[in-house]
Amino acid sequence: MSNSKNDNTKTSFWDKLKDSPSTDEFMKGIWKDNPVFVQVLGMCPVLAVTNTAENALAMGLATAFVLLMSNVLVSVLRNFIPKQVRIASYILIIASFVTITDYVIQAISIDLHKSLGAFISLIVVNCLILSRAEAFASKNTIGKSVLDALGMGVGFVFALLCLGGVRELLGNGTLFSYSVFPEGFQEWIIMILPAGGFFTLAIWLIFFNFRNQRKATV
Amino acid sequence: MTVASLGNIFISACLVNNFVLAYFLGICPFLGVSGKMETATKMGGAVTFVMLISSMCAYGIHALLIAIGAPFLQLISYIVVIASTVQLVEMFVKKMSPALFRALGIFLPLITTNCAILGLALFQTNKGYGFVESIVYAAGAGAGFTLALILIAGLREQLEFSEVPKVVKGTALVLLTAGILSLAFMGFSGLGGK
Amino acid sequence: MSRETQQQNNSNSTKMLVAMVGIGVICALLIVFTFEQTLPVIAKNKAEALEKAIFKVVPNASSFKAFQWSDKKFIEVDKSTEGELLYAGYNSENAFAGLAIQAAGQGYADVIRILYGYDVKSQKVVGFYVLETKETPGLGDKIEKEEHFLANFEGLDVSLNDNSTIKNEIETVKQGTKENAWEIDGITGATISSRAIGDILKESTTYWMPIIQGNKNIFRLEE
Amino acid sequence: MLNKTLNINTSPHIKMGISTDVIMRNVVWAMLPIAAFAVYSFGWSALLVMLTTTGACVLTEHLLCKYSKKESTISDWSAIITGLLLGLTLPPAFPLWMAFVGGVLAIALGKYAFGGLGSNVFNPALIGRVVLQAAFPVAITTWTPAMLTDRFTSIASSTFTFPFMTPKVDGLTGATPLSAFKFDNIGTASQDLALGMTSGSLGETCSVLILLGGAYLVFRNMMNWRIPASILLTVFVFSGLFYLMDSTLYPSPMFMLFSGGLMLGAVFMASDMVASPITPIGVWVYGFAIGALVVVIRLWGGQPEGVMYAILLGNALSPQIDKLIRPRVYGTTKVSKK
Repeated sequence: MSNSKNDNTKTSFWDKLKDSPSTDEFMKGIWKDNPVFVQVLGMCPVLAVTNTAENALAMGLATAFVLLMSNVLVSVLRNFIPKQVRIASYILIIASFVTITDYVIQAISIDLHKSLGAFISLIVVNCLILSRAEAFASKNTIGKSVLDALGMGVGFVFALLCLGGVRELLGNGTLFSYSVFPEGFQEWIIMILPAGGFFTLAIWLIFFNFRNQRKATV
Repeated sequence: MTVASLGNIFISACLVNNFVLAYFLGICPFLGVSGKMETATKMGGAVTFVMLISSMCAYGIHALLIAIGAPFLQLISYIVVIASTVQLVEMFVKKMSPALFRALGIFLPLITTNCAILGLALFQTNKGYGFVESIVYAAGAGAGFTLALILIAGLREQLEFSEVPKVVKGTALVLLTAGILSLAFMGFSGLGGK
Repeated sequence: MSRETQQQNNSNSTKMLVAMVGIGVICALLIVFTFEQTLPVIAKNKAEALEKAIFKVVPNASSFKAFQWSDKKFIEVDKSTEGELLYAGYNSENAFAGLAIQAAGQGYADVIRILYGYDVKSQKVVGFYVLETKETPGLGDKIEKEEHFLANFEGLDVSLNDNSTIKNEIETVKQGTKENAWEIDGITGATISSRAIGDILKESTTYWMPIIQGNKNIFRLEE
Repeated sequence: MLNKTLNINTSPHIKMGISTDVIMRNVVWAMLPIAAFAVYSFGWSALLVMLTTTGACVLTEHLLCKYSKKESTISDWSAIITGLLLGLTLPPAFPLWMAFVGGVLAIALGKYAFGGLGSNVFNPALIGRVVLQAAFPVAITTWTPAMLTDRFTSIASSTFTFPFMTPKVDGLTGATPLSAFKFDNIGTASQDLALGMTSGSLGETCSVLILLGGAYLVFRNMMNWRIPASILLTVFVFSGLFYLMDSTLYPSPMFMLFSGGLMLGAVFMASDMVASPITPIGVWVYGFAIGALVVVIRLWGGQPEGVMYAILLGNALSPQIDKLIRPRVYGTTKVSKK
């Protein structure tokens, strides 16, 4: 950056940030390799608890926390775990963090725990977490694994919010429980029903397909 | 615990609160292996089988954990039991019927991370079901899972050669179909109430 | 698994064991630590939630005791006991204010669990609170919100005959056609759910009311 | 040149002696008397609802064809059928904006997403209806009584509800015969049922006209008579059995046949050629499944009416039925014997 002129310092800084591998590690999860919209992983929680934005956010954060912690631990122990028992160890680690998350959420709010129900425990079988542990954290340094987990986690939260926001907005006329529309707004109850989950995700996927195709043709 | 109440548990798990269409459990295999009828049927059978076994195990474990006062081990022991059940079933099937093993081969390991199995174990614990009720619940959930899978597979096979718009093709189309099926299954709600 | 990794692992089966045990120990420590730390908070949260629900259905209550029906008599138990409990609410002067009773039954989608208040003296249901429901959002969940429906439970008649049976069983009627004190004014558009509530209450009151009226003295505080 | 048959390239391949648009046009003719009766018994609101759904369907079809750079397919009349059918399943005072949404979704979701006419695995009109039912359950179960005196002088205020707003219900609302039976155990005279003197959705009240329309299509070899026949027969036999067992608890088979959307569904919706099985035996199985589901949902389900769900489930089952019952000679015509 030192040899760059003053007027384009900023651009080159951004360029550098953009080109730096660590940013790439982080950003890929949010957009290019978004776990939900691109990789279509971890569908159960994505659909089941996104009937309100609040639930979606809580679920996203819980998943991101488990993802981050298990990525860190897997990465730390990557040279210690023999290959043969690696999947079993990953599951053990993930299950432990999920149990921890479950108790922490109960301690924070019983109501939140009630509305998320058994789906907190089901984070264990979220393919996203196991696949990150297996595909990334077991082969990379702690720093990189943290970045990867953060990126994927943020991407996951983002995707859940996209779904939960739309569903709550249309289905209940609110966003994070704040009324958004004027009095007398007709709620589209289908959006908070299971079918609405399927449809909303389908529409987001169609939107992403549409974008990609437009890009490809341009 | 009457025959009628067991029937209600079955209907509820199979139709009214279908694991795939109402609880979104087991969506990954639902999206993955529902392209062909044949694989869908086999996957359904395998899942139902593992569900029945792990449901019984989960009942025992829950009782044991309550007895020794360690509820915090519930999740870990469930997942370990499910993983080892799958492993055992795999070994058993391999020995007893190699033909069946070849047919189910790739699906069995997948079942470990099928949330429907763990979900079943957790739900039956939360609902406080007894041993017989748990088995009926597992049978209903398995039947419902298989039903949803087979229905989708048939529709997907039929859609294979149609001119589906490019933007909809793939996962989005399966999700749309699943959404419509989920709406159609709403017709069952209220069944098995009284 | 490739051949070289297998060889590597065969020579290292102790390493495998050590690794699994090591991970197990780390995980166990983490879980037990969290469990110990959060247990009191969770217990406190749960107790508060229960207390809130009880105070909601028993008017004027400011403290409560838990009772269990066993061996044909009520015995006082710890508040966090699992199982079928009755809660007796007491007002600020420590006088008996009413009972809170749990009940459950099949709704439209899944089991509905409710807590209702019972005034022993006037023999009426005096409060109502939904503990758990998976009823259709926007429709069935009106049983928690609809004001005219909740107004039913400000004084629902469940008084007994001399022979200790309910005089008039609770019945849910169409919205706007409630005539008698034992009828529940239903909800248009949530017919099934509002009827389910009526049935749950009917079943529970038919069972409990004679028992409670026969043993009501136990709930009074010993002066 | 506009009359060329559609480019159908999915199974089932239906070979007809007659081109698609001629059949479609005749289906519309068969439905027109029902629509006319709906206007007669429910007034201008009914007309507006049907015009809106039809308009929405045709417009959506046109725009989607334009978007995917295909020749517009509105001239084959199928979008009109979908729109009119959807309109016939809605209550009279249904807000027009919701009807519009239903029409758009019926075509976009029920037809276009699956690849257009010939590939729609579900009946598009039913998809529009079932989505509306799930989205606006209150509005879609608010029924106006038939033959109100002011039906041609005033229009229900809910009809012109501002888009995205909740309709305000004023004036009279009635219960359909089915919900009256289910929730309050009140029967309806069978004469009223057959002639359509009851409240209900636009096209479901007058069974006589529906049967006449169906008979016309069967007579002209444009519909598979087995589908409505098998459904109605199953419902009649099943509900008859229960009626014989306990006539106080279960409704009479005639009531089951003539109430609700059963007639309309059996004649005009379940008979959708693409979404039903091909073989004659398959069709009987399909009809039996739908009929049985209707009885089960009506008698023991949570909702008074189950025809819509039963037909959708039947549509979903039809690939399975086709698979299990192989056609003896694959590809023979199923309707016309020419």
